[in-house]
Amino acid sequence: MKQTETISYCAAILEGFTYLLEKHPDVFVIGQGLWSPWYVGSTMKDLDIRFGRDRIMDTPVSEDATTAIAAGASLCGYRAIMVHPRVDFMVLAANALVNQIAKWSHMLGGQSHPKVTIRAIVNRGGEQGAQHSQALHSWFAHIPGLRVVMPATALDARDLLIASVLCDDPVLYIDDRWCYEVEEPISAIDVTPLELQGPKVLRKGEDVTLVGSSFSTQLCLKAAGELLSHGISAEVIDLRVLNPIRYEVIRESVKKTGRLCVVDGSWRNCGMAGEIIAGVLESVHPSILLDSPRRITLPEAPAPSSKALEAEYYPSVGHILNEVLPWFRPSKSSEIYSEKGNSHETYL
Amino acid sequence: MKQTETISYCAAILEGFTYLLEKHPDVFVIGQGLWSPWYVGSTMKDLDIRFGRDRIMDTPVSEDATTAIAAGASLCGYRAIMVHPRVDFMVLAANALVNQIAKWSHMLGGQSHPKVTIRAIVNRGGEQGAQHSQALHSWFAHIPGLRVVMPATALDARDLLIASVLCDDPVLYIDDRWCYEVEEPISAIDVTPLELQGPKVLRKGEDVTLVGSSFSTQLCLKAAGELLSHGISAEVIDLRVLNPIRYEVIRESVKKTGRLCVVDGSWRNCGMAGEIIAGVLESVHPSILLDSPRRITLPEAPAPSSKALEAEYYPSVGHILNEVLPWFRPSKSSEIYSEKGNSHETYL
Amino acid sequence: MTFHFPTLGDLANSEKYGEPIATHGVPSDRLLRQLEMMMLIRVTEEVIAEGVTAGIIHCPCHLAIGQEAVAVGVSENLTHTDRVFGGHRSHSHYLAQGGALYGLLAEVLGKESGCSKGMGGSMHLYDKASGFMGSVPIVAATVPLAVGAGLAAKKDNRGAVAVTYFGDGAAEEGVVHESMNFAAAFKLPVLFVCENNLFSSHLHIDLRQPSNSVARFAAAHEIPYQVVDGNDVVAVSEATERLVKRARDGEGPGFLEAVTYRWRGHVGPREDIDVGVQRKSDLPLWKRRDPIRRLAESLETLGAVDADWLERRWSAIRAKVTSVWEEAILAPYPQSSATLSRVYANGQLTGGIQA
Amino acid sequence: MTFHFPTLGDLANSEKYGEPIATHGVPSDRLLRQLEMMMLIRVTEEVIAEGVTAGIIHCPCHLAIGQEAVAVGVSENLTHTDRVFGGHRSHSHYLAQGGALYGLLAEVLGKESGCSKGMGGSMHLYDKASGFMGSVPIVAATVPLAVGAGLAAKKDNRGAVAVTYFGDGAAEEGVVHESMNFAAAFKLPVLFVCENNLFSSHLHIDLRQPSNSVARFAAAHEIPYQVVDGNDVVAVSEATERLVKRARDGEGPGFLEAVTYRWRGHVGPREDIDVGVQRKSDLPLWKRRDPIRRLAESLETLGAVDADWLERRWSAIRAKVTSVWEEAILAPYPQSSATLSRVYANGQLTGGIQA
Ligand SMILES: Cc1ncc(C[n+]2csc(CCOP(=O)(O)OP(=O)(O)O)c2C)c(N)n1
Ligand SMILES: Cc1ncc(C[n+]2csc(CCOP(=O)(O)OP(=O)(O)O)c2C)c(N)n1
Ligand SMILES: [Mg+2]
Ligand SMILES: [Mg+2]
Repeated sequence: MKQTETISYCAAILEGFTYLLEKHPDVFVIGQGLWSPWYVGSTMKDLDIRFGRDRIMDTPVSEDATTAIAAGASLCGYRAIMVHPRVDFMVLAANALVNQIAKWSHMLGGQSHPKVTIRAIVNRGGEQGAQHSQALHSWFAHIPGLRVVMPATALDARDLLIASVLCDDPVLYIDDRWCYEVEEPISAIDVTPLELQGPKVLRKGEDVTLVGSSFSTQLCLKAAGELLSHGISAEVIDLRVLNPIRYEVIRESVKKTGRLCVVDGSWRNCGMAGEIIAGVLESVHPSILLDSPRRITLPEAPAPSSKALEAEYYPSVGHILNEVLPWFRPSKSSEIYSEKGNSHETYL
Repeated sequence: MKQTETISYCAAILEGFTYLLEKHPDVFVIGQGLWSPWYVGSTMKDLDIRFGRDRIMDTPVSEDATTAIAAGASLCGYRAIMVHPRVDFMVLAANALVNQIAKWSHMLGGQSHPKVTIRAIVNRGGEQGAQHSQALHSWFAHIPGLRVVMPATALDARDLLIASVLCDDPVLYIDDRWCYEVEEPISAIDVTPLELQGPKVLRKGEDVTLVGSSFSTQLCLKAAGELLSHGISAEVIDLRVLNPIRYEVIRESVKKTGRLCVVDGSWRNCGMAGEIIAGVLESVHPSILLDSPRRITLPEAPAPSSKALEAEYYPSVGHILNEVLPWFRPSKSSEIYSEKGNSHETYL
Repeated sequence: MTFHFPTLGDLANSEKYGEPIATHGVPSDRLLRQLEMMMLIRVTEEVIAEGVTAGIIHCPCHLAIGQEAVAVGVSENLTHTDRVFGGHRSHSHYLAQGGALYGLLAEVLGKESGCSKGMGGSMHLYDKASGFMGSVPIVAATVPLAVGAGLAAKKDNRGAVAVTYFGDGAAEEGVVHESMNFAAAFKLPVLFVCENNLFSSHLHIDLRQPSNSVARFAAAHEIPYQVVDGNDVVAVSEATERLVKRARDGEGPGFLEAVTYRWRGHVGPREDIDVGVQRKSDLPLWKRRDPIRRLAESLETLGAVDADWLERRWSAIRAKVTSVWEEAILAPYPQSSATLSRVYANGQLTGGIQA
Repeated sequence: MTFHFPTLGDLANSEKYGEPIATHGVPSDRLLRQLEMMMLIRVTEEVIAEGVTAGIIHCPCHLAIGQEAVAVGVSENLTHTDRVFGGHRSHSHYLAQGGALYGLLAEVLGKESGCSKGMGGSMHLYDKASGFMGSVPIVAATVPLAVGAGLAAKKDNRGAVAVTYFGDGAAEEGVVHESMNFAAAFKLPVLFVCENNLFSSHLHIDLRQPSNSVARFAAAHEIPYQVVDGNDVVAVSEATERLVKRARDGEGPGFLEAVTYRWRGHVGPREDIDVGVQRKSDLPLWKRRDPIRRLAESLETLGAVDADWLERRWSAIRAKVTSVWEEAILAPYPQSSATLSRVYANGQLTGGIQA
């Protein structure tokens, strides 16, 4: 892989799988749709042909058992990668993930570790409706023992996958189809251990701190570009590791800018956006804040199917601008951007 | 039931069940252990004898199916109450709860409503270990469409159960064995619709706002008593309804006291404590706060079994005092209370 | 010892069961009604397929073209007070049970006047009047809901039954076994209908299960079962009649395995012949097992129909479906407030409880 | 049609199978070894029961007193490179597989030197050296983990097998069926051992399932099965031998249903005779089906043991267990840092990643 080759997020995932399967004979992959040409997009294209159907196993429709089967094999000298083509399907494996895998090391005295990585894909939009659109990372980030990572860039899509699989702890790696076409030049593979990884500043700024993860980070980067045209310098932080969380990079940024706006693709109540706000504010003196923190999340409703409603359901760049610009032009009305549409401010 | 009869939380639950089964022929109860003398404590004592084993159904060990079976019956003219003797078992019903029940009304255009109440019991301590001790209310409060209530008092244990069952929406009602012996004089049954219910101030105060739910509210009330002996007047707010959340009672209190400390029996990351902090701080100007908000939660670890570790695992009155007192005696060291033991401040 | 259940045998052999069906003296008017319902389902799904190809329909559509006889044969024995639950491939179950054609077409278009008011699309159908209680895309998720409806029917004691449609892939979800055990242990009036089309998305059943017949699970749960040619509407109807009668008489649940085959892709209008073991060679043969053609040929031999009549019926049905389709195209979309006002029963805005 | 599986019949009849077991020429030294292991398990659990009654042990203990022959018969055919998984009632599985006695007693006391370092107690046992991979209280949760270990064993291709112990109640969890389908479809070397003691906590199986034999599920999944008197250690061992041999030879999974009965309560030391259908009348009869007495009587007829020998063995074992118990009582508890340092592999404090 040449030094700085431009590659898409989607191709970067395939590169991560290929690296792991080539370099690590103890790695195997198991999940639904791995022999299908479309189920997991092109992120695993022809891996079954190249590495054989014993190492790339397509499975019956049994999420709870297959997830625990991957974990069982990972207790016996293998590094298993369990693939759920949708986060929504992984809900059926909650017992395997939350009651067994996340607690296995702790309850057996730290003597046995499920070296399993569970990859789930956020696949939403396209009028797929409430049960085929969920982003439940906040749920699984709540569970000690389950590391949770969400790549926002092609570099992370590849290197966080590798770091997750080479980590001896269970890791939930969630990628988002809406990031698949994001491209960037990425350097050679860097395998920093996952335990040492945390949030990264992707764009320096002075006036406001924007925090996101996965697709929300892409929204923050676009919003930062538009804010600059308003003379506002936004610092963008990509969370990358959602559990266990490290706050210091975000805290230092908020100390600098005095303003925090968190963008997240899951729901508000007990969601990641609120966690970042609480995590920062509990460790800085309130006087540091020039204004109250803002969070942009899904509305408190399941995803509607009809495109007339779906178009306003997911957080957009417009939502970010509508929250941030009033800070800098308090007199102007907050209804600046049309995409604002269904304002989340219907909350009390 | 005489006007102000003193009753325990546990007996109040039995009264709620008895009222519902007597007054509402469409109510029936289904779950594991309902014919056992110990499974659900004495909260359902002899209901099967009094109302018959067709209305009080003990079930096979099949949480996902039985939860959806209760919901299916509740779509056909019955008000079903599904009982899980432990919150840990309800994890196996995540698909029924989160993918089906919570979304059913929305995805079918608001035309069909699962009139099902899911009662789960927090049963922890006693060296039961990681898989028999969980409090996962933050998880389920994250899901739009699933009302979540947690009674802290005998009055609420009875009346919130009744309000939940009479509400046409799916409601998760979580009671806590550690509250079972809490007693108070309670008035006649008051059936305020659940939609109108929200947080309540249980104890007025001026200097600090303590927010809790279920057993954590009891901890706040005890802490408030001890703080008074230090000349500190603590206002205690019982959350009662965790989803959808109402912030105004808490916000007004924090505006008055300028200090917020939230106590919660679940984990920190994406937990209810952080949600309350974010929900209040995003709607008040930071200058209102005299100090950064505090949260007291479980350590970021599964529950250990050995009593030497278990004793320090759960939030205590000592933890609350150690967070609150330094606000009022900034010079004194924060290690005032021995129970502090395993300080949660090992976080960065 | 090892126990071997009968596999599907010829039922799964694409070269068999292509001949006209035996009508066992079923009155011609009833057979004609079943033929017309199958033709309505076929045409409706062809119109939907065209809508998807043309980019007018966006939500994922899983078509049951080729599998119409199962729904029609089962619904023949049901009333509107029975309760029917479906899955991701449920246009046929919805229409056969009496679900409104307009409601289906408006729903796949995401319109407010859709059967789920535009909130769910093809995979979330609902028609209270006909007893179609709901369908969802999470595989097997409605199976226990139907058992719950069966529990309610038993409590009502008015002879109603609950029906759950699911596929051969769905039998790999543990909740199906939990549901069957519960229905058997409590003797509930539930009919489990497995549409075994030999595929779960791109995977042939031989790659997912040790045997290609799903009825072995009914036997394990002591539930009476019938395994039939799913493309023979009379066979499906007669088997359903026996099982539903037992259920209405309080003798507990029944299980119908109807062997069939989908002509289009797992999802969408294409034939996906390249996807999955054996599809390329099997599909043309299975098309000879066309449930509509096999019934029409039987009726022709009975003199009840002729080629001309059939031609006129096809075009009349096509005209009707097209006109309803055009009406649905013009219908309005839901108001933006619908997202928050349909989460809870009393239309109360989520979180927005005006304190 | 309806299909009726053989029920347990006499196997579940408390008045049957009380006679000394047939030893089929098994060498006496091996039978003696099995007898002593069953006696060790019995005494260990009696000491644990006394610890619970005395309030010294706090964690919930589910005792297998009366069910010892199942674990001993199965483990007779296993090596320390096989992988064994248990559930909430797994003292016998742990000890029979070679788990250290001290590790068990220290663990139920919550000591740092316990087999799980005090972090799990009676319901979370672990002994890597003997191949006991883990046990958990969530019913049926280790069944798929064992299938995963079977998948690893197949990949290793060194003839190892995975074994999962679960109860008749656990068969009501859907994940057991998902696990059996997977093991059958991929022909994995897994032995499913169902200890059918007729109860799930307070509920007799007749109140939870339509038939009292669980082997019908093995048949449905095309998995070879044996149904045996679980209190006959030779019968258990011989049946296990046949099934484990097939698995080691790559012929796929096996299923053993061992019918037995627990003498103590679902949890704790009491006999709970008042709890659950028929226990009051059945328990005394089942006590006559004591796996230890029945083997001891056979050995007496063979002249391998006599009453005096037995008496001396019981007291020698009691003395040994008591001394290990006293050692465990004195052992230290875990340091408070253990709560945060055992969540992740490298002992890194949770959340406390020192940035
Ligand atoms: C819980 C869950 N897992 C996986 C999927 C993805 N999926 C959608 S349809 C389908 C195939 C199901 O096959 P079958 O039950 O035979 O139905 P068919 O499509 O053949 O009608 C799968 C695996 C899903 N929707 N839900
Ligand atoms: C998922 C789950 N549901 C319910 C329980 C409560 N529970 C503990 S043991 C048990 C009985 C299981 O019966 P069986 O599998 O026959 O085991 P036995 O106790 O008879 O050995 C139950 C229902 C649990 N531990 N986990
Ligand atoms: Mg299918
Ligand atoms: Mg049992």
